[in-house]
Amino acid sequence: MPVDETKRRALLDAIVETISAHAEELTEIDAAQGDGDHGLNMKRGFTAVMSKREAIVAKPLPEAMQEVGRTLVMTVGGASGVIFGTAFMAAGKALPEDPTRADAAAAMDAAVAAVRARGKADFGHKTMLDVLGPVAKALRDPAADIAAAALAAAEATAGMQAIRGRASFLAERSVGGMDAGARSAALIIVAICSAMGDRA
Amino acid sequence: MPVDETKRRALLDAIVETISAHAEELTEIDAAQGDGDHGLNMKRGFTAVMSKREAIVAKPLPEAMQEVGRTLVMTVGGASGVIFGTAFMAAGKALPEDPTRADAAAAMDAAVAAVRARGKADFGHKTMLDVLGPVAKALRDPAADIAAAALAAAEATAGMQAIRGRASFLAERSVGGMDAGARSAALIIVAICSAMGDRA
Amino acid sequence: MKKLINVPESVLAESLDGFAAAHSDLVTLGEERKFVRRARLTPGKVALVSGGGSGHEPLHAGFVGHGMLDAACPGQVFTSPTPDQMMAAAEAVDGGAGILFIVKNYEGDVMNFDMAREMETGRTTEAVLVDDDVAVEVSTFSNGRRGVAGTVVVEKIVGAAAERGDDLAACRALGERVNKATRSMGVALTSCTVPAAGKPTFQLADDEIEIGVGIHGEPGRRRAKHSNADTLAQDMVTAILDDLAGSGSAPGSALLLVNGFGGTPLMELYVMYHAARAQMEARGVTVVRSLVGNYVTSLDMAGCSLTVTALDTEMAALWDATVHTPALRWGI
Amino acid sequence: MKKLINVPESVLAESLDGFAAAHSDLVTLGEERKFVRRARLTPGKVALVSGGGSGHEPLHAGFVGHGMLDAACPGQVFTSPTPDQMMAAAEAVDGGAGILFIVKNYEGDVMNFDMAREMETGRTTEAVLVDDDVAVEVSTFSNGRRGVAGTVVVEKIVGAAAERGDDLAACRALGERVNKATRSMGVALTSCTVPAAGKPTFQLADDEIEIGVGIHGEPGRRRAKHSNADTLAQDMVTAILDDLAGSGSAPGSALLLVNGFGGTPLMELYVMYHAARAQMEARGVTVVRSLVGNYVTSLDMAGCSLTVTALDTEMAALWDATVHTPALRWGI
Ligand SMILES: Nc1ncnc2c1ncn2[C@@H]1O[C@H](COP(=O)(O)OP(=O)(O)O)[C@@H](O)[C@H]1O
Ligand SMILES: Nc1ncnc2c1ncn2[C@@H]1O[C@H](COP(=O)(O)OP(=O)(O)O)[C@@H](O)[C@H]1O
Ligand SMILES: [Mg+2]
Ligand SMILES: [Mg+2]
Ligand SMILES: [Mg+2]
Ligand SMILES: [Mg+2]
Repeated sequence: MPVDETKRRALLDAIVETISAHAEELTEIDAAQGDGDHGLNMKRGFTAVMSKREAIVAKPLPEAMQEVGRTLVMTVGGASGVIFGTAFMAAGKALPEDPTRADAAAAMDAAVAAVRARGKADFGHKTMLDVLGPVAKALRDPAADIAAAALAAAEATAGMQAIRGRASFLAERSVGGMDAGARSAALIIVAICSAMGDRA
Repeated sequence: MPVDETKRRALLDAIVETISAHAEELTEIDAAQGDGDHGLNMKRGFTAVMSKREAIVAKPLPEAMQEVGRTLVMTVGGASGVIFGTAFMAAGKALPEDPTRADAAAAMDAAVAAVRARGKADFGHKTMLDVLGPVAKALRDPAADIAAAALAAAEATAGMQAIRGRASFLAERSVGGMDAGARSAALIIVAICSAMGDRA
Repeated sequence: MKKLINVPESVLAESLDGFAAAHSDLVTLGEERKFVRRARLTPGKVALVSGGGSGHEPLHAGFVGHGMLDAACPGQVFTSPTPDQMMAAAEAVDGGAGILFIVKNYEGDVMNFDMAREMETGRTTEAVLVDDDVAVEVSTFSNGRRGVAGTVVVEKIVGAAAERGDDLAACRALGERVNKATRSMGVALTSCTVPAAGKPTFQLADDEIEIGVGIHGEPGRRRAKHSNADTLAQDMVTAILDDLAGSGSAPGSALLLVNGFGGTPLMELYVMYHAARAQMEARGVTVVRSLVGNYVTSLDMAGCSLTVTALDTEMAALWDATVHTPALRWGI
Repeated sequence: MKKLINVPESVLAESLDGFAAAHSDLVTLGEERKFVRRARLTPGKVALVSGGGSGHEPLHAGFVGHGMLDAACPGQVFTSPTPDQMMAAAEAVDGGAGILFIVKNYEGDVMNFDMAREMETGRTTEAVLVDDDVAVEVSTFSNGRRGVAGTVVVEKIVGAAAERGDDLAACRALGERVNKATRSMGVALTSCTVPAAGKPTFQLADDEIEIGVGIHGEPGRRRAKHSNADTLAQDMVTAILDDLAGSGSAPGSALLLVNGFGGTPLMELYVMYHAARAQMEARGVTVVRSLVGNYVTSLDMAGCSLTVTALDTEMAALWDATVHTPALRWGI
């Protein structure tokens, strides 16, 4: 089953649905160690995306993803707008129209590289990168359950001390809670996996 | 027993003691319908009076009372500084050095007249006047218990609607609580009665 | 109670000392902190002296300076100052053309200023009473209306007149004219906490507001469920404009002052300004001058008041005149 | 949550509309409310563009005007604006001498301004990063310090330099010099409440304070029992002056800014000014310029920050230069 318009719509709807279903949770995670707005930010971004839903899903997958990324950058603000926007833009640029699992892994690498450059962050700094990294790895292991890997990676950020993101101001006090952006990255990955179904 | 220096000191101390013992109560009464500072105001005034205690009690009763009044006017501020100050000044001016009960009644009349002029208030307006008036009357009735009359008069202000004082802003809502100034006037009268002992 | 203070007893003194030090180019603190006066006086002009309880900062001391007050007497928190303060201030700033006291209509303030004026000998004094709060119904019995944020408008406009050389009678007449053209109404979302009391003056539930609140947290017209900015602005503007119309001062052009009570962020004050201005325009009133900020506060109370002054050409020009005080400054 | 708003979604728009209407003589609101710019631009001068999350009013839009910013981009509450806002603002105020972005050091702000600068083509841009908050320990790993109330000082002084005709490189160098000479520290007595969140960002017990708090209610150095103004001022001044000394900027003469966070009355800010100034003088620092008020707020948070800038002669003169903005005005 190729990633046709129906599939693209299903993909987008699944992402938006999980973000809005978890918005309050994301905000609460961010409130514990950041500034308590991550759910609101993501919701604002994807509401803007949904306002051009049909125009976006009409485009081929790479362009559609880049348009989602640009929309996030231009409407979210804060760290997450740029970070998630950059991830979508870089991944979209790297994807073919009908990606294989290997293509997806390469796209995830591209997203990781772009986010690292933009955010001057590295793995272990307690950000959404700590989900993208493990997911890229899982994509290369045919036996791996990507959704499970994403969720576990997000959980694992709880043990990290933040070096990037607002939680970094807490220094040692940042150990203990999950990273909000990591959690939303994982939710997006899970949504993509389930919308892609057999292809995932 | 004439109102000698010892007696004057006892009188002053009794007044100050009752005010400071009831300061919080007075503030609470004022908080319910006024602005919650009557106890603080009276305490500030009498603290200033106490800082010149010996100079005051060294003076004959009329001058001593006027000095108390002037000190209240110059240190309390608000309505009560002027009102209580004026009452002490007017009563002091009207008193002889060794007053009889009739002299006290005349002095109370003088205080009432001065306060009415200064405050543009009348009986029944729910102010300290509603204690001074009944006390003046009780002083003319040899059988009357002045302290009891004062306390009862203060209680009776609870049923009045305020026409003067900050409680007047409450209109009908001012019915139900006692007037703070009436309560402190009653406390002062009670203190004077007990300090005067046999003479009261 | 958590406050940035040392002990309640010293708040006023330390605050005044800090104020005088921060603005030593403009003001001088009088002996025993009885008053704040201009650092440089102008002989021959009418001297404007105001004062009132503290806790309304920047009112009044923040308005001492060129084009506004000559001196301000700070009372204890929410308590009028005493006659000796007013007399000392009058003596310090008397320029030979008389003293105009600007008094907010509270019994305490009125009685203390009255006593001061009676005790003054050899000095010519007049007084203007500010009573702009429409929340209080006027009746023959009552004390009349409270003086609230409109005081700033009176002090600014009369201050400009005194600065240009108007005499005492003219300043007083102008003050009365501005006061008649000015109406205010306030709303509280929370109580204030007087430092010496240590706890909130009143209690409001999480969804309750006090409409028509006074600047000491006095009760207003009614408690109500909290609605929203537009509804509140409509209530307040309606009360103000109806009242102005009822007294023959319906404005064509107006000054709109949105005044924060101390605990409300500027962002919300601009939301209220936006809502109030729309209401005024819907009633045909053009807002030609605006002021938005914390000018007559109630310590840490959350909420705001709206003040409308029906401006004539002279009043507008005097409003625009140069002013240089710690809290209001333009043209210089 | 009780606020003077309609719905959280419209707070920013209504507040900006109100702000622009109240100050239409000074500022104009850009299309889609992407930015606030000066009503009258000066061709040929370096254009200063700042911006950041809303909720810190009057920062930044309140500092748009002669002698300070040319434009400000308001983000959502506590959220940096987006690159298209910055690009639109730059386009609107470009006077041909280049654009200087003034950026508070938060990752979100930095990344968004970075993106805007990368996407800009054909316009010369530079950026100054403000990171004055000593509460955050700097380490090689960290994001560095937050930009807080010192931003006002940078914007004012660089604004004056741009106004007198300094070129882009000079403005940028000056901005960095002022930033290096400026340190701040804050303390919160209560949390703020973000309208969209509807509840306080954090919780403090009745006797607890957060020392070193950020302007979004971020945690600081530590929670402590509330003491009093003198103790707090001593802690904060010590941290600030030690830090300035450590980086070779120990001041002889200084500017002292006591900045309220939005929910603290002016009276308390002057108490803190009094206490802080005494602490500085005890350490041999002379306070030669002062600013006391709400300039960089955190919505309705109670508390304040102290900012000290070690002033040299040039910086002092530029601080004194004419400024005419909604929130800061002198000399005009
Ligand atoms: N420098 C960075 N690199 C990568 N991810 C980052 C960086 N900074 C923040 N993030 C991610 O963004 C999330 C915060 O998003 P959000 O709360 O929406 O923005 P803000 O921090 O501006 O309030 C963090 O939880 C983290 O995952
Ligand atoms: N016009 C008046 N005439 C007589 N007594 C008055 C008048 N106004 C106020 N009072 C008295 O003063 C009391 C209030 O005193 P206080 O609370 O100390 O002053 P304030 O009202 O200025 O806060 C009232 O309870 C009342 O008894
Ligand atoms: Mg966040
Ligand atoms: Mg009282
Ligand atoms: Mg009082
Ligand atoms: Mg944020």
